[in-house]
Amino acid sequence: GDEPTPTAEPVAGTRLILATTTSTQDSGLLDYILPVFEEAYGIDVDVVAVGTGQALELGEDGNADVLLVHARALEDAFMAAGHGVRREDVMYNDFVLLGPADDPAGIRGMATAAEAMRTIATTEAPFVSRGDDSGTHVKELSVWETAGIPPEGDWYISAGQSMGAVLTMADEQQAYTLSDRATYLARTLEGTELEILVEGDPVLFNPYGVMAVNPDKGPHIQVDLANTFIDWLVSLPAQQMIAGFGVEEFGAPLFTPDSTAWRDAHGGE
Amino acid sequence: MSEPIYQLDQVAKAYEGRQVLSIKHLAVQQGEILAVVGPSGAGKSTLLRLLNFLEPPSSGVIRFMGVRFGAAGSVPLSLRRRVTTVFQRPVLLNRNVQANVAYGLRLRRQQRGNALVEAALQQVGLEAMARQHARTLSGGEAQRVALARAMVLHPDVLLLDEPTANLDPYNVRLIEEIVCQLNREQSTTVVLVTHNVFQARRLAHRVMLLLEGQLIEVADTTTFFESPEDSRTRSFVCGELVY
Amino acid sequence: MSEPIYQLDQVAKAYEGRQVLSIKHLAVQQGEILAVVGPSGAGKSTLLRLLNFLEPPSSGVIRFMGVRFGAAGSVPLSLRRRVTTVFQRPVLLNRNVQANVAYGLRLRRQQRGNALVEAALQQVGLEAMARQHARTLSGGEAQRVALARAMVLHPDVLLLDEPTANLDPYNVRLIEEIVCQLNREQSTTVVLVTHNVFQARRLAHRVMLLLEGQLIEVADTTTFFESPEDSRTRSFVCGELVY
Amino acid sequence: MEEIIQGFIEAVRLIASGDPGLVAIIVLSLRVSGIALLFSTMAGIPVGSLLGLSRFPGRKLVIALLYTGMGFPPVVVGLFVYLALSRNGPIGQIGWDALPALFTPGAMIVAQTIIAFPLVAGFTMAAVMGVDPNLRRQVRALGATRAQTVWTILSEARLGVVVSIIAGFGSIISEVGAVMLVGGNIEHRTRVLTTAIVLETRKGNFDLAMALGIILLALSFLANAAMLRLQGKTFDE
Amino acid sequence: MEEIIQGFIEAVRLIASGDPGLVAIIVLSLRVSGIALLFSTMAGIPVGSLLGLSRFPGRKLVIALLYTGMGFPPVVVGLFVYLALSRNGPIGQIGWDALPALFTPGAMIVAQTIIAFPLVAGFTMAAVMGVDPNLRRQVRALGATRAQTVWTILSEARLGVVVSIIAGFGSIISEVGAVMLVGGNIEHRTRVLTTAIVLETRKGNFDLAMALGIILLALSFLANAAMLRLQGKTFDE
Ligand SMILES: Nc1ncnc2c1ncn2[C@@H]1O[C@H](COP(=O)(O)OP(=O)(O)OP(=O)(O)O)[C@@H](O)[C@H]1O
Ligand SMILES: Nc1ncnc2c1ncn2[C@@H]1O[C@H](COP(=O)(O)OP(=O)(O)OP(=O)(O)O)[C@@H](O)[C@H]1O
Ligand SMILES: [Mg+2]
Ligand SMILES: [Mg+2]
Repeated sequence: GDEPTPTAEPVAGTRLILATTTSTQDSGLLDYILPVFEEAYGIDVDVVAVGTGQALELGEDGNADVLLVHARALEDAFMAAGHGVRREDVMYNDFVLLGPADDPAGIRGMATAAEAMRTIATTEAPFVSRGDDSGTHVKELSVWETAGIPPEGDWYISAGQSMGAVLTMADEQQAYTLSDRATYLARTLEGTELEILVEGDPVLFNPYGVMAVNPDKGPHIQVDLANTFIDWLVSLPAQQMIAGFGVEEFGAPLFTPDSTAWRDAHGGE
Repeated sequence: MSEPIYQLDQVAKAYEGRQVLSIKHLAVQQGEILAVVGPSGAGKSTLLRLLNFLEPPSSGVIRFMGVRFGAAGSVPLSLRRRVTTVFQRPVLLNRNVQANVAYGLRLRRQQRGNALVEAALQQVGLEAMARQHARTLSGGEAQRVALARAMVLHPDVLLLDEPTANLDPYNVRLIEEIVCQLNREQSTTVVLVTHNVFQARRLAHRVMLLLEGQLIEVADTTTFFESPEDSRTRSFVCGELVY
Repeated sequence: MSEPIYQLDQVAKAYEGRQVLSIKHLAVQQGEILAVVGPSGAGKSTLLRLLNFLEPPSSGVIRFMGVRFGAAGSVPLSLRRRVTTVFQRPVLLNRNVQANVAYGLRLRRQQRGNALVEAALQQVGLEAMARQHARTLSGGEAQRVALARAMVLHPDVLLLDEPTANLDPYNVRLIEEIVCQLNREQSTTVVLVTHNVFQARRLAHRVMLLLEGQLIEVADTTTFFESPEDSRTRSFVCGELVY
Repeated sequence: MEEIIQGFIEAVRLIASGDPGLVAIIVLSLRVSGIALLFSTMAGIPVGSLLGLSRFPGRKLVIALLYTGMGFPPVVVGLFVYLALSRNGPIGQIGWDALPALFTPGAMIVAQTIIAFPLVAGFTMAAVMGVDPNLRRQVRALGATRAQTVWTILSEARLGVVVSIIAGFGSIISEVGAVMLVGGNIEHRTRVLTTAIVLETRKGNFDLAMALGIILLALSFLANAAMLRLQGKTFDE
Repeated sequence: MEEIIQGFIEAVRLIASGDPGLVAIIVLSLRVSGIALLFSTMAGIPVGSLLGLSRFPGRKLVIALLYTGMGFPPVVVGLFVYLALSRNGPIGQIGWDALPALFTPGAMIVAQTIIAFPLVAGFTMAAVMGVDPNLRRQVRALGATRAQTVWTILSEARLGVVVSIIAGFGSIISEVGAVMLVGGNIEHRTRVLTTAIVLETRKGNFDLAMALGIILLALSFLANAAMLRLQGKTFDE
């Protein structure tokens, strides 16, 4: 395939503020790919890793130049409201349903997430929810809806915290939870006892998008740099790196590249 | 005469290596008024601190009612409460006059404290000031409150450190009468530090002279003033002439 | 006689509604020693606070070197610095003796302070204690440090509140000599509060009597003691007999 | 500023609504911090008095440690408590039932007690050391026992002691790192005002976060006003 | 406990390695909190002195507000500063270059200054009020100007004043909510020890988090020891 060559000129010593969800930072992905970009373009990327809602708010307030988040509906709303000028698919990973090894609710290997979660609810096994309107939380709620069960009761623990904290809590409480694979795999290195019990259900698909913030928000918005960054992020070399991230440590990639360019190049597979 | 109430043997006190008091032997008799005189810095206030068990002596032994108080010692509360001091510089609590005078009684959980307090304030002429805040008192008023606070406890031993230093002639006479009366009627033992040799002469049964921490002479009042043994006593007594 | 250094007219001071001082008229002459006598609580210390501009009068006017100091007033620093007080109860800073005596000079950024401080300490007999911490001084030592601290400033007016209350006869004589010398050689005006009428008689050019805040009589020393106009002065002077 | 004003309006609206969820959060905040403050006061005032009034070898070191404790990051305290109470931790493993479990108000109280303690003890020490040493002597001379002496000195230093308690309260009612870690910010269970604020901030609901912050401030203003009232006249002196 | 011991070993290893990233984080932590402490001291000591030494209408209210400020949740302070400095906020819109931008150390300094101020001012007030009122009179009688009087009183109350500074330092060196919000925890730029600890905790790297916590404590211990040394003999009195 023909690799698109980035055209923007490097701007020395310029800051690009990237607001993103904690999963990209906590999984180590950004530490892995960003130095290459910074080196090649002489642009410093300042990563502000926060909650999904807060990341979008930072963009809306004009305090960030580019956003990397996973919450498709909110992203579309953001674009529709004119806060962003460009949106691209970047990659996806998937959500997995985790629980203690002895699996008291007996969901291991179930085919659909909805069925597994219904079982958890009926056995009233503890389940820890992000409870913070994050992409993960939104996904979880949609699964509950599919399952036809309102998540309520003593067994349902709404933590209102980041993924990492929720994993820690679920591990400690011997509870079930829904997590993105990247954060979970990173956590296995730290010796979590949680195991993947359900995976592979197509509803657990978790796409990440990148958006450039509208330069109307002020002259300080680095829209050119943002475009340079987006161009690079969706380019094949960057996508290749994403595909390789985590293979060494976990034996499998944490994220699957999914930009248009990548899809074009690997369309047949 | 009965057992002395205090008996000091080889008592010394040093601060930061400097010896400020050193008394070979001293006995204070039950029921007497002993005046302590001597120049500024002689160690008079230090002696009272030792007699009230506020600091242990650096060496030597103080015996109070037969109980030892040495360098490492302490004295049981019941005994300690038989002695109290009116300091040279009155230290009042940040409360009103009535609460200050009642303080010692409250420590002892005594009933009918209020009546005692009122009576004591009347004695020192401050009944009208019971509700005034202690911090706003004049020098002489503060001194009288401190005296009332001690008196009200009816201690066996009353240690007075220049209790009339800030008072006018009328009040001096008032306080002196109170002290004599306590001594006479309740046979309170009084150790009175004073720089006023007239006062020593008027009140004391015996007088002692401290010079640079040394006990120079202790004798009954007439002897002390009229035929002292030590020449230094004679010259100190002559110093009185400035009054 | 020159202009009086202080002139008080209809000066009154009240605390919480209680009037503690009320002086219709008083003039303090340049270079005189004025003794203020009166019983405890008469308002003597209050008068000195007003004369040092530490509190404004509740009503009336004090004129110092022609400058008004009234209820709402304040006095320029340069004038204020011509007056200083030795309080009844010496308040020393939490430093050593030398630093305490040097304090006023340091406020004025005076050179050759050290020599002055040393000389003043020598005068009050404390040269050996320059390095001792002020908190550990005896009562009389503290009083002498406070006096040295004021003296070293060579004020035009020195307000002394019972400066020898805690001192023995020898030191009393020492301090009195210093005061006389300051008055004689530097014509320092001195207002001396004392409960010791002998002292008033020895030192003062004029004496005044305060009773419950009222100025009863002010007269030159001999008149005051020997032929007072007011009967209350006569009976106060008789009260002296307790000494 | 718009968002701040928005926050005020939201705060008033929230309070007026009397939302039971909000009430539960407020009650829990006050209960956890109140109990923790009680514990740390009960420990901190005696320790502060001891450090202020006694001289013993190693005292300076203890003071320096106490001061360092004032800068003990709540997160680190939280981490310690977390590790101690954790299932795999030394105390968690004993499985003793009386001990607070992680993600319960009990664990939050433990963490906050540790956080408030150095402030209470340190300021009590400073306040007590400011009292005229002659007063101590006078009080003993009037026949006070050791305990009575300490009590009297504390009451003379009451302004400083009350400020130490206020500072302790302030440090924990506003604390978030430790309660988040050991409490878990669980809805209906361990969510307190500060963790709710963080949650709303993360969600990007800045005005709601601001409203909760304003409610928190109003609460601690009321608590302080009450303490000042108890402390009484001290302020006019 | 294992993790705590692990943390210690890790801490020693980290320090020994002299990792430039770690050094930068430490330097930034000290710089931000040091400058903020300087500002809040410069404001807090005069305000505390004024409140302690003067009587004016509304003083009690100011004191109650100050006390409330001690319980100002850092997150809320962070939110205020965020909203104020935000690009479409009131100050951000001016676009004045001298003002700190969000996600810079400058913004963190602003937030920390606000956090430390009530502690410094409140404790200074308490310390100053503990000084014998007669001392003030004596000092004025010796010819002190207003400023000299205040200075002397502060020096008499130095123990309490130093503790107030130590408490202020402790409150900000350990603070995380506000610096996270306005600083953004950007690597190489606004990452300080506390935000690094949070990040590592989030990642589940408890031993590294613990190691950073231990380093933080060691730093604040050293800072306090230095202050105690400056403060000098006060402790032996
Ligand atoms: N804690 C201390 N440290 C060092 N020196 C001290 C201490 N306490 C007292 N002194 C010294 O001990 C000496 C005796 O002090 P003391 O107070 O007993 O004298 P005094 O006879 O009461 O004098 P005065 O009549 O002036 O009150 C003084 O020179 C004083 O400076
Ligand atoms: N701040 C105050 N508030 C209320 N009353 C006060 C205040 N200051 C002084 N007084 C009262 O004013 C009266 C005069 O006080 P002042 O100190 O002037 O007396 P004095 O003549 O110096 O007495 P002494 O010889 O006992 O020192 C006293 O009765 C005192 O209680
Ligand atoms: Mg003495
Ligand atoms: Mg007086």
